[in-house]
Amino acid sequence: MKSENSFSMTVLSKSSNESFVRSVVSAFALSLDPTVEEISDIKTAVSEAVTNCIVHAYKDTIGKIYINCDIKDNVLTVKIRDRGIGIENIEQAMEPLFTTSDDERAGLGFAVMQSFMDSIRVRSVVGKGTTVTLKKHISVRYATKKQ
Amino acid sequence: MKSENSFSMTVLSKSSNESFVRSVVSAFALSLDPTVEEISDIKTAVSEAVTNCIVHAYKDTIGKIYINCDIKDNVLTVKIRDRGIGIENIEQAMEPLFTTSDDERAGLGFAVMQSFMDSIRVRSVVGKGTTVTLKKHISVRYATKKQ
Amino acid sequence: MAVDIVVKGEVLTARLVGEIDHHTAYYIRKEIDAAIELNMPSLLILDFERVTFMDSSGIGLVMGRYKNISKRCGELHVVGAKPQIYKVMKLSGLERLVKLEMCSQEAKK
Amino acid sequence: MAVDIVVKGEVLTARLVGEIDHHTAYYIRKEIDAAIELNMPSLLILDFERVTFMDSSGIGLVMGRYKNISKRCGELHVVGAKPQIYKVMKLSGLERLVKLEMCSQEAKK
Ligand SMILES: Nc1ncnc2c1ncn2[C@@H]1O[C@H](COP(=O)(O)OP(=O)(O)O)[C@@H](O)[C@H]1O
Ligand SMILES: Nc1ncnc2c1ncn2[C@@H]1O[C@H](COP(=O)(O)OP(=O)(O)O)[C@@H](O)[C@H]1O
Repeated sequence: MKSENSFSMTVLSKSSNESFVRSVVSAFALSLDPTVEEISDIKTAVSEAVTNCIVHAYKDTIGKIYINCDIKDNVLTVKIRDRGIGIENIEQAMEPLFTTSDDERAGLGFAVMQSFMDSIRVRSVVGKGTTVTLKKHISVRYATKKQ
Repeated sequence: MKSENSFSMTVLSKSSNESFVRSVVSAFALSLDPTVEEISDIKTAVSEAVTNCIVHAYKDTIGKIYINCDIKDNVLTVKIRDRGIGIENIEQAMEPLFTTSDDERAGLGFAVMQSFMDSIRVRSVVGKGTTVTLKKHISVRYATKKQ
Repeated sequence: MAVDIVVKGEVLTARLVGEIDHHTAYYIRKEIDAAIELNMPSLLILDFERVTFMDSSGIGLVMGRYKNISKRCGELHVVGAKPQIYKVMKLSGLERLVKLEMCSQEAKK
Repeated sequence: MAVDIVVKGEVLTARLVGEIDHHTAYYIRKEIDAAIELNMPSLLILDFERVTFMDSSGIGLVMGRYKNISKRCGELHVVGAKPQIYKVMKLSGLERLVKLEMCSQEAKK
């Protein structure tokens, strides 16, 4: 397939990189010719996952966030990985409104990822880190041939 | 320093990634609050280096391009590396108008990098690959505090 | 990111401009809370018309301001949210606590 | 990237829109060369007014069209280049071969 592509990147867990990473992933996803709503869903979900690495995984420290992204058969896959504190109880963590933070977090990060993407998979080992894998199918639209 | 930051990324040598990489580097450089001209210089130089990996290093094949980028003391450093065919004679390659390609290349890629950035360093081993390191100092401007 | 604060009588309007995420929410929160402290409004209006992006940090921001203004017996309205912003807000069930109005164009749909 | 072609008598104007790099230059080149083949103009005008980015691939593009039109005894003008585009063109010494005009606003500076 012509549009198969992938990239990987590593950024520091600085809060200014939240906007950087979501704009990189959305620039990458543009080759799938997504709708405005699809792009905005992707940006929002990626922003949640990256923010979690910064706020939870590497709380009070600076660590590395690893992003892997690929496009295949019109599906965008984004994998966001940290080597931070990990999650003890993933099921509980994914419940809407659950948060371990007192810093005005709404506890809705996972809920946003779940509802804005087609699928989410979370793997985590306490003390080792967490990997969140997000997938979204981008609908093929008629004419618009990209140059 | 507050604005110290870095990222690294790996992309495939597909020509559609020329615009992707230059927009990623320019999004990253935005935290230095560059002028329109500075951003455009950076985009142009990065575009040249990435295009060279695609057109020359991995001619007729698809390989990986490695980008390392950091910001320190208001200097942006961009390192672009390939594991392609390498350059036999770097001095000759850097001469304006020199090109080994017949495909309407102007032979001005290195000339653009040289004149649009503050410094360029090229290291290459034939059969192993090439690393181009570009640096540009971004002038500090008055008020504009970034959020 | 920027916040424009306008006070008219008992009404404090905070117009948010740009992208709201965890990084920018901190600054917005400080600005608005300082203005509440100073003006003691009975109604706080958060205007999202010029917000171009928001993730769940924005929900935390709205909830936090709701708590702040409620404890002073004031009310909170959210206006001007574009579709992407509204989508995030709806997910949170915010509308059960706060008066939500989408931006005028969108509301007609 | 897009190319709008306008033909008026002996003059063929190609308006380039978007970003010119190695990836997009291939398509632009094909479009323009096909139009030259068809219309046999004595003057080719490349209008860069709506070009938002260009690297040295754009120089290759201009030089290639210069060769093509020259061998048919035609002339080439480049108009509307914004500062960033003009900067790349100047580096190439293109102005010794081709009539270069910056976009009107910039020319006044
Ligand atoms: N990458 C991560 N590393 C460690 N803990 C995490 C990570 N992501 C999420 N969590 C845990 O899951 C909880 C719920 O996350 P989320 O739904 O995004 O809400 P919020 O970020 O608002 O707390 C967090 O409060 C935190 O305890
Ligand atoms: N990454 C690279 N790998 C191998 N050869 C390269 C690379 N970059 C440049 N070169 C060589 O240097 C020459 C000059 O490069 P440049 O000045 O960018 O002009 P152009 O790309 O138009 O040929 C190229 O034609 C090629 O032979």
